[in-house]
Amino acid sequence: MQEPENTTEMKRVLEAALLTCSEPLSLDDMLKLFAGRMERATLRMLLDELRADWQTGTLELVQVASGWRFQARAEYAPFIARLTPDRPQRYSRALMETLAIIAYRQPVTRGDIEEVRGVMVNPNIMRQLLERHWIDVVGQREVPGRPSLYATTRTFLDDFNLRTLSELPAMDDFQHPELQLDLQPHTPESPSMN
Amino acid sequence: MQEPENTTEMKRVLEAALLTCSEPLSLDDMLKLFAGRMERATLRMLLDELRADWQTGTLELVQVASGWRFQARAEYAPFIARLTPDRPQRYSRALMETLAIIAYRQPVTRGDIEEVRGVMVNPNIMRQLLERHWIDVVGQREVPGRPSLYATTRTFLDDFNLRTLSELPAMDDFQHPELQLDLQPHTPESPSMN
Amino acid sequence: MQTKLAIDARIYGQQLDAIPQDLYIPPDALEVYLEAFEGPLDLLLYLIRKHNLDILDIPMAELTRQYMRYVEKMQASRLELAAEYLLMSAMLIEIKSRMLLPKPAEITEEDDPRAALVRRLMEYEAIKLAAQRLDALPQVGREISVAQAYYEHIVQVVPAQVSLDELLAAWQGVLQRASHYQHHQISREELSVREHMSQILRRLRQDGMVEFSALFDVVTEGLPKLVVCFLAILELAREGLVHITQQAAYTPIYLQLHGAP
Repeated sequence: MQEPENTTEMKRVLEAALLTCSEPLSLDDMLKLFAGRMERATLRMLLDELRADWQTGTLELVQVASGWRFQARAEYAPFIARLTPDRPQRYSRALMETLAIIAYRQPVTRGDIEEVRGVMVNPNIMRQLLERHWIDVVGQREVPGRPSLYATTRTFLDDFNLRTLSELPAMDDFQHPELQLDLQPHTPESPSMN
Repeated sequence: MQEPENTTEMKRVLEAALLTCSEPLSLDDMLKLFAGRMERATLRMLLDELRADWQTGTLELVQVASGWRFQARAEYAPFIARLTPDRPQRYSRALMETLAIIAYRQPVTRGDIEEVRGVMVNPNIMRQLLERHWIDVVGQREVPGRPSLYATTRTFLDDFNLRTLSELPAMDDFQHPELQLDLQPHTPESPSMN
Repeated sequence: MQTKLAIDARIYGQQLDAIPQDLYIPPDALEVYLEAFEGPLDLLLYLIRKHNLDILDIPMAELTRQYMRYVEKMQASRLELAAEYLLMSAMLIEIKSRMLLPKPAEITEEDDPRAALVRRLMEYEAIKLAAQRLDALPQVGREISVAQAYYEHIVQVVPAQVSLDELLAAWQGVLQRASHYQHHQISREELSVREHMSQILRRLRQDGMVEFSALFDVVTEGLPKLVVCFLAILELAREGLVHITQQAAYTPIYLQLHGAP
């Protein structure tokens, strides 16, 4: 190992160290790189130069409380975040039922949803559905209070792999298909179903 | 967040991700960066370009078993080592021999390792190798006791800067490949023997 | 090839570079020597290499004698380790005694009592060298420093994946609990109408007032769709969601959201 001879070489040692250390490096840390053959003033100058070198780079050299570090420019963070996705959350039954009512009965107001479900609509659920772009407001019903009318969106269709709402199975499509054992001529099902 | 529009921007996203991730990124990982809007061929081309861009840089883009990573050029290692004087020292001969047997003769059981080394396997060594994720259990040999079969991992290859096992240093398999024993009829050995 | 036996040990503050030639072991240093060897095979290899013996033609007597001297010394203090060395002693003595027996006229390689030992020694030596080469490779965390610049971790909310089945199950659950079941049975046709109702509402919200005929794309849409669209308009009107106006007979009909200016 040859000690760096000139400031160009020193700057390269500095850069390699800063790029490979997971923690910020203090000035004292960085002096250690050069085994004492480095002035603090020179070090500060080299850090300024290094920062300028990376001015248009994908990383930036920043000074934080405990020292200096390279970090990805903010614009790249969302892409990097895709590498370690958080575990997908699960939606509640209340949310799914609300979504189902909007899908099958649209356009509906919160009042409509509450009437069908028999419970108040949790505002968080509507917010989640709106943020997910599965529903949006398509108008207001002209009744006192002018409540918003909700409907499902194209994103909803895309995410559920549907081309149109009419591809949502109708109710009778899933009337216990595995229980169709009646060998008699089809009679109307239980009276309540008509 | 705007999806990158051209290959220059894509290469910058790639560079930022590779510079910030301490684990090697596989091609599949890197495709995730672009949310599916990237061809494998383009990605490979960009990686080649990126490697060329860093040709004279302080880091180099290398390919190891589980993907691609940036690492400091060897000439900077001694300087960086000064920052952490307590970095892992060399492993014991016993550990390295055990690792070598597993690497070159895999899959092997503890019994196989003991046969080669002529001594009991120290359970601490196996634990260390497993904790380091350099080896893992890949099955059981179908003999009484069903002993575990050990093999080396991708992490082992990554940590030793290798892409495949075939890049392991060549092994001198016996000085004389076809074991030519001296087949002369033996004369009684020298009297000094007794 | 001569293998170098690396010893990193200090005795009385003095660095030990190698095992002394005569193999005399100062009592206090016994443990150090024991640790320098990885076992009986390692010791045998050392003896063979030290005395420049041909591994393929081991003079068993010489080797066995040296080995036994060594094992006697270690027996005193390290019995549990000595067991493995004693086993090797027994093997060496067995080989030696078999070699003293009269030889059959034709001998093959397999008959040489030393063959198994030689194979093991060679395998061990090969592995020992491989281990040294492996250890000489640059390692991450030792010689290799991997780039790990910082980045602001953005907690990305990953939307839950929901299947159509789950949506249907939810809908079914709603209906089963609702008392007015029959009113909620939805046919495909009705869903098409409802979809068009939403589309028309969106259009009116965006454009304000729209001419009735402009809602029908007679060029690209088939008759069933036009009918569905018309049904949607009627349903919207019935539910009081749109306002339909016409200034005079045969003038254009306009739709707007109810209550729109």
